[in-house]
Amino acid sequence: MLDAIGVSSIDELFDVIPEAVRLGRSLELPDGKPETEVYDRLSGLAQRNAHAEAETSFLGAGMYDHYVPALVDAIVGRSEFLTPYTPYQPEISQGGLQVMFEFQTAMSELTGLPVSNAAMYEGPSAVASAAYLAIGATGRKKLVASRGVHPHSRESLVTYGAGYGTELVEVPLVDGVTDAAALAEAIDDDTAAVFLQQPNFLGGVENIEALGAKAKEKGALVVVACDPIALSILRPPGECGADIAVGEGQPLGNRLDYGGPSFGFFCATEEQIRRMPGRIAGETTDVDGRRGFVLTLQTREQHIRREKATHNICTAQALNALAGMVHLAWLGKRGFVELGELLVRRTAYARERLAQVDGVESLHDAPVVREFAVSLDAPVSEVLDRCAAEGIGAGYPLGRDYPEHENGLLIAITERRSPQDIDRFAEVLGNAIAESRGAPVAQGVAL
Amino acid sequence: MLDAIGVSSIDELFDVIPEAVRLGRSLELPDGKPETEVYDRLSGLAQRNAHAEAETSFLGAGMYDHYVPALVDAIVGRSEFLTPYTPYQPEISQGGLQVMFEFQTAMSELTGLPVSNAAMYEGPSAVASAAYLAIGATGRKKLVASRGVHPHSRESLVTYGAGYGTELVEVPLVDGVTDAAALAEAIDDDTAAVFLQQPNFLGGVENIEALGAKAKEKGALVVVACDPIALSILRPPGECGADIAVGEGQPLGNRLDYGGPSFGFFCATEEQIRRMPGRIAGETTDVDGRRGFVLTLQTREQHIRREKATHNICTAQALNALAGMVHLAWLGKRGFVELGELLVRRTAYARERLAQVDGVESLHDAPVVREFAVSLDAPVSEVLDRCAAEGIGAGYPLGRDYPEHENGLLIAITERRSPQDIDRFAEVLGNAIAESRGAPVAQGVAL
Amino acid sequence: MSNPLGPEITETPMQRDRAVTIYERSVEGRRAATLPESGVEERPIEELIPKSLLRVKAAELPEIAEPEIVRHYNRISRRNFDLDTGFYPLGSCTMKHNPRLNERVAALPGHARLHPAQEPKRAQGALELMWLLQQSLSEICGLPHVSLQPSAGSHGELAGLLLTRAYQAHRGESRTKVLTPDTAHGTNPATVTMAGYEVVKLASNEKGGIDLDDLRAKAGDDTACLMLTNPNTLGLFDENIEEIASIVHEAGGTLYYDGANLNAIMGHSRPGDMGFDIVHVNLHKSFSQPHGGGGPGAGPIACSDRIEPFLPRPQVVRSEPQNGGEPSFDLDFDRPKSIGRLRGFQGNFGVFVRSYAYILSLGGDGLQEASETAVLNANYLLAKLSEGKAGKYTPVAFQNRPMHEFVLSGAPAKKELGIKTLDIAKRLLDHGMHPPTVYFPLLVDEALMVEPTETETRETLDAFAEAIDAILVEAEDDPAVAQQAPYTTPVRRLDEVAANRKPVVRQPL
Amino acid sequence: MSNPLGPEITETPMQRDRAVTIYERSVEGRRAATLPESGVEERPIEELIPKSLLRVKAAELPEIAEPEIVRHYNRISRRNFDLDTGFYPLGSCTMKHNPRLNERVAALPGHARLHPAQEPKRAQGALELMWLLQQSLSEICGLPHVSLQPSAGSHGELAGLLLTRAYQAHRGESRTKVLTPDTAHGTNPATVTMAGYEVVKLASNEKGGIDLDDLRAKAGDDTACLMLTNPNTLGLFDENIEEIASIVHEAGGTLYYDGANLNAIMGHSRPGDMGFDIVHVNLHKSFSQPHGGGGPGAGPIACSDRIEPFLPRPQVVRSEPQNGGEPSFDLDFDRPKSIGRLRGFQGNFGVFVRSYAYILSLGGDGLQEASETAVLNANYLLAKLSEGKAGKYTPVAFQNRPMHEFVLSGAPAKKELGIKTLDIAKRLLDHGMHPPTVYFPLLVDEALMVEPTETETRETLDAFAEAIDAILVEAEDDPAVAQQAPYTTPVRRLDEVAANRKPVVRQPL
Ligand SMILES: Cc1ncc(COP(=O)(O)O)c(C=O)c1O
Ligand SMILES: Cc1ncc(COP(=O)(O)O)c(C=O)c1O
Repeated sequence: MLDAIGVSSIDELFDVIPEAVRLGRSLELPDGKPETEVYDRLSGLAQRNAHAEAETSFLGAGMYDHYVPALVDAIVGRSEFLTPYTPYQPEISQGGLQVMFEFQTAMSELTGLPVSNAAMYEGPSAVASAAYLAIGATGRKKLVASRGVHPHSRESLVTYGAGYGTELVEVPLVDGVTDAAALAEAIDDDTAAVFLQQPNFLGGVENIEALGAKAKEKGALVVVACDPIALSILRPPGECGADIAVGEGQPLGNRLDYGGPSFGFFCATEEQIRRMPGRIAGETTDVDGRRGFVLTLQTREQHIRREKATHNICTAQALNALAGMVHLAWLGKRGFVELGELLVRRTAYARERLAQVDGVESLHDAPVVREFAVSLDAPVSEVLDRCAAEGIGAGYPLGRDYPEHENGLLIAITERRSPQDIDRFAEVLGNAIAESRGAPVAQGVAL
Repeated sequence: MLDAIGVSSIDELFDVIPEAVRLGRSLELPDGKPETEVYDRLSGLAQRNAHAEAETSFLGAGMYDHYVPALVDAIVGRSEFLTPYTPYQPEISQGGLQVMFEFQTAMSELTGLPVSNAAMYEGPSAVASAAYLAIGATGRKKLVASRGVHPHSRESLVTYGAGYGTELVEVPLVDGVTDAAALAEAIDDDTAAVFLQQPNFLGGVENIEALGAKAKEKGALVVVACDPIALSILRPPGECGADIAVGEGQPLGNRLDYGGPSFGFFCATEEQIRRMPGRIAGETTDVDGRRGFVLTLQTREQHIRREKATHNICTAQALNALAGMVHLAWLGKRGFVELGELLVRRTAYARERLAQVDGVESLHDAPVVREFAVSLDAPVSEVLDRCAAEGIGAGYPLGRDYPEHENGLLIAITERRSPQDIDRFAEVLGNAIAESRGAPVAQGVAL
Repeated sequence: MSNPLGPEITETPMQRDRAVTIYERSVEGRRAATLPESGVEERPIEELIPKSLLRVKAAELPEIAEPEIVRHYNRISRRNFDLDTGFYPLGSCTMKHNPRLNERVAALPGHARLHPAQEPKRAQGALELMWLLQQSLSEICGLPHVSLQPSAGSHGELAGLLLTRAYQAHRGESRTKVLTPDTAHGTNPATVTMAGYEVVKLASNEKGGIDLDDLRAKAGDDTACLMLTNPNTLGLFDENIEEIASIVHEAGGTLYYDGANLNAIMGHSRPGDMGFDIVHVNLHKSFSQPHGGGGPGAGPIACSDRIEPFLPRPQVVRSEPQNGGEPSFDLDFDRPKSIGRLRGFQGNFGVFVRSYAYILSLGGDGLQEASETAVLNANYLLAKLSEGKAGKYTPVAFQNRPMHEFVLSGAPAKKELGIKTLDIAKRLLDHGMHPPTVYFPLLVDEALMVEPTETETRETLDAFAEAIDAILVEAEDDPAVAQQAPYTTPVRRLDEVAANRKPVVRQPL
Repeated sequence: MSNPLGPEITETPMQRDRAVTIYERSVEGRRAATLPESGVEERPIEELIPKSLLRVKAAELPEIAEPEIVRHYNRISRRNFDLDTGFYPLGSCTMKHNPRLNERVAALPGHARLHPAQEPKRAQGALELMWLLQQSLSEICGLPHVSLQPSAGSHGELAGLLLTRAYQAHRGESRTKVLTPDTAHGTNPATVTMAGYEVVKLASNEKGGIDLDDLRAKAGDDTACLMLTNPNTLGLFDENIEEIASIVHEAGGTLYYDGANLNAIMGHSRPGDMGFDIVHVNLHKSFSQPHGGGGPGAGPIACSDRIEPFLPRPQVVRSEPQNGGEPSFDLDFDRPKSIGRLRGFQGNFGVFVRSYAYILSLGGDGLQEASETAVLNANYLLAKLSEGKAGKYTPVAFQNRPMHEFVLSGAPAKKELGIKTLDIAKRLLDHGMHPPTVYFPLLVDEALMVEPTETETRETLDAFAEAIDAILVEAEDDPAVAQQAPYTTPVRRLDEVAANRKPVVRQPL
């Protein structure tokens, strides 16, 4: 091959790099390893994590230990979906494009909004991207967010906002839902958008319609971050006056993966279609009249519109969106609702069961779908450690994000957590609190 | 649908079953379970097994904990290979047929015999099937087998033989290899076939050519059961005068799976081609001259020849043979030899290292490839328990199959067992023997 | 349509890509695997094994890097038709959907990396699973004992005849003949020979069942066994089954049930209740183990008390809890009357995991429903077909109501249209469907044996009926179309005669 | 050839199978999933959540059983071309082989089922892996600090500009402009706008590099940053990189390295050593994360000491062992100068696992060799192409020696043959290959951007050169063939104009 090129060594091909910026030594990385050793090394690391197969986990806070059907792995693992890139050549990318179209349809059904893109990176950055759209659409810069919006989303709003000089005003929660009066007060003529979360971070179901009214009045966009699983039973944001619905897609067909990759979804009203970020697949026909799909409205995108693009996103999370779509198809119209109802009922059971535990108090009484918050009468981190020692991941400590709930704990239920798991949790939690308060526990009764 | 059929209920379709033989009640089996619960149930059972990911296993005895490359799973898991059946319609089964052809080529290369079928169930039943061929080919009924042949194979020879009235004569081992004189003596004009194993069950490498000479002289077939991995470096049986080479294919690309499914291979001389059992793919062309593959020599088979068939096998182990083929392609010409050499060297190390352990003695001094036998100066089952408690699967106890080696232990090495694993094994084994003999072990020194 | 398939294209893209083997993709020096360093002294191999016992020349395996291995097998995989692509009504094979959950649980390291020689006390989960599967199959078959050892149906058949032999020998009998109906699957007579018996063929009556007079005439002192499939390979339930059983039993023979068609009757009727002594079950048929292009499968056998002592070794047993603890499971080798082993270790355990997952998923009612839907689908499809041209050219061979499958005879099509069953099958390939089993059972002229299974939708059944109809209509017009079909498959009709005459069964390297 | 494609067939089998969505396969009452019983009191939902907040009508998801879901997605999957099928020289995208080992280790439950909010002390393996990956990327990039948080290249770019803003704000500066060369990828200018800056475009010189005079003229007090790809999107290494760095640094701007082309220089040159302050790395390019049909990927950033305080939160940190124990790992949230979060939790961890497995597999030398082979392959392919008709009709746009990719200009083909770059690309589809990136970079007229990567064989490169040659030869004879191509793809050219005019972006249900 060197002959064909007309050089005598591979090094010669690197002559174009000026001497001064050449590394001139080997990379200081370990030598390559055979597959079996790489496997052992990574398997060794993996074993040092307390994962949801090794403990009974009640962690949620935006990502949930749902059962991912085996079907999803089988489909997502097919080379034909796993290894191509963005469908730039639609004639040989109809598989991926059709998946996008189906996915958009599903997300549109879930959110009740007519337009969906084919996925964003994940939840919080999708929230921040909604702000970018709103600022562009309204020409305003003030953002108002309920403190019920995921702390990561609120922080992302601030991070992204730095570039376009936004101000973020946060509105408190009252008994587990957004303080409607304070929200109304915060919204003014400079407000580009209002951010709500459904259910909110503490699990409470919000009255989106009521909360959004003032924003509508003031010409601000209503952005709702939603848990897609909760949309199985909750009124879709599109029916409640939302302009944009975004969210973290992980609960749909994606593993926990310590936080990613998953996908974000982004839906909006027709009005915003040409301001949408990301890929959008559209239906069309080929020269012979066959039905087909293409990437459409590409003039929104960076590769065509460059500095005038609606967003900079390029590589997104297509495979994760496929996983979500397959999961939804597997659940189906009825199974999806049944799942939502199952979660509501088991969560209600857990909420009541835990409230009976000595040292546990409900943090709020708002209706919830699959997650609720309690306050512990003991240092939460100690309680977590004690529960972990008993094989239970007790939940998400609220202290860091909500200093007002120093010993708050957010508890999530999925279909993988049985009533028996919940009962055992209640016992373990009770003991853990008692022990953490220094009170002695009767030996043997513990578990 | 009932209307189209012209019945009013599904039950009516079962009217053809006479009342007296109807079950008339529900099956007494648990109710169906959702996927997540089935997963949990089976995962719970799986966790109660000491598998090779949970302990450092030196078990072999015909199946080995080789690293199965991820590539194998990816290919074998493709629907296109996983879900069709036997390629009865060659026009739409070229994938499977070509794999068979490639597999036959590989097995022919390994064994040095020109003809291979496309796989049998597994090892021991392949050995028994070789006997069936030999009896048919020679018209004789006496079988002579070295005691170096896997006990399961020898037992299968007896089981299968019941039907055609065979007699099995066993020939002992001397210092780890077949007693050549005794073997020669056992062979006579009634002998249909001689069965050897390479390496034999105690790990010893046999001199097939020398052992087979008398059989050749007497017109008996020489059947060699081989470890396919050992054929990377050992002289292939076909070059040593074997008429048939069979074996357990598990070490090629197949997981342990508690013993199956794996595959058996079956290779023979040209002379036996029309007596071969099982599927055989052959190359041909289509009506337009395109290259293609078909099931060939089907007049040997049960679906054509019925009671005159060379064997009754129908569903075999095609997918497992594919796994074997992919593994071989992954190893490649050079990697395969390197693997063989790696095993020889590490096994030599382990053999020497363990021989230094107090209470361990070599069972024989024959050359070995990847497995060797020792004798322990302590009750083997107690030693096994103690090693297991330290996370080591110490090996295969020989006592049941070879009462003469009551405390014998067969130890296998794969590329997954590092020199450090071997060193630790030596220590643990030493302690285990000492403890099993009742001798005290210095605390802390143990590991 | 503008420019169909382009100016120069006379082949489909798949046809254009001619077969290239992995050996032909090999280039010296390439490789995929990297192996660990030995980590010990690199002694010359000849120091450890005498040179005379070593290979002179390495096996000619391909030299190829990983990306090209993936491409090679992915590409050729698409040259297969598979169940996950479309309808696969291959009669007698029960091509039902293979749930992916079963693959997932089989791959758990506790199953996949469990060594078969692990001490039973450290493999309790695996033994319990086997025991539970045994119990389930026992209940489904109506027979008290189960051995999971046989690797496929035909292996189970061999076990069945060896059990018969051992049982009868134990009673001091030496019987030499095994009765099989003329509708029997090829494995039955082949097994008879392998087990050292002689085949006696039984005629079928006008309803497709066993001719009782023929049976009475042939059953006797020398009858070791009758092997039967019920419903049989015509998809017909033999209504005389009690009578048949009593004739054979009176003659002193055993009754062997070929379980290939169990999918018709689960939860409705049990072979044990019909009088069978020994049954095999194809886990790759009724119990959803994927067919894998021709295996793996498994062929567990169930049997009655009198046969039990002779079951293969080892047997999975459960010990009742002592002092109230957990039950424990073991392998019982101490079975002096056993026929011995039929294979190594404990059988195709990975298949057991999948099938047990399937049974757990469906439950008792689910299995019954599966059979009901299988029978419904077959009857619906037959009704649909009969409405169309198939009713005329490929009518059902026997008029009785079939169960989960049915057999058409293409004799009228051959006679009136000049197209054989083979032509119909090949033309179906162009319709993107797998053909039914053809030319079996032998009893039926130009047979087409159709088994839709319960996991197919009505739309699929309709589409199949329409395809058959279209093929027959087309043949009325021009039989040559079917006679030369297929056209769009990766390769077209292959020269099997040449392949047989001068077999090329490996690549010369 | 007898009867090609049959009497009536004018379409390939794939073309004949028209697109059907999963919604169109839905039949009321069908389902795949069974859900667990709640196991608790079945209270009406309205008792628990006010009815006014509940859905009135269920979402119209498909109603379909599992077998049909599998078939649907398997079938449509085959309507994709993929890297595991054939050559995919999509310039700038580094379509290198995706080792399956990486999928296996990512799927281990310790990774796949680890909750992102797990307490760090119970996620030590994950944090150590992230830390090790940070260290590796730091060494490869020649910059001491790494944040793994960004989810893709463009996310890293945004992080980079926000870091620049925070850093400069901290120094009391307020700069407004970001320089990007005219060869820049679209994400660069798009990011500039998103970060609240203004784009200033830099001209290229005759060698395809930055025009230094233009740079000098535009760099100044208001310059926040220069974003650069090196080698750039022409595949050319900018030999003036030191000079460029010093001009920008003297003007007080930061230098941002778009790491999309890192695959050219691993082990040979490092952005940090070139003077870059911030770098993003596309793990889905150089580090083998599968592209997934458009993600997931990850775009970690590396930076210098002066930028470090501003890195996103949280940061993975290692605590040195106290009293000789094991080191421990933690998430550091206490970073007062941090720009904050760019997303939830810790980033695309599953991608980190794959890429770290890749780095472990190759090692330092392996990565260097990968780059060398990538560059060798590109240069070889260019030489091959230049020998043929491509040398005449689609010559390389810039004469300097390219690195891992090169850009051809189809301008002569357009002028002399009447076929555009688009036509060449579409005709390549009939040859079973993925076309190069087309019409990018914008600087080149009728651009074809070819990146073969190191995992392709010489045979594949030769076949591509031959295909291009064949297309050009064919066009000399009849340009209409290419102009109307493709012919054999599942669909042919699609009406994108109609799709844009009246967008149908979901299925009406
Ligand atoms: C009726 C019948 N009997 C027996 C068998 C043999 O079963 P197996 O292929 O599992 O050996 C089959 C399967 O093809 C069959 O259809
Ligand atoms: C040169 C260049 N820069 C930036 C990007 C954007 O990277 P990503 O797609 O990961 O956001 C790309 C990828 O397409 C690229 O090729």
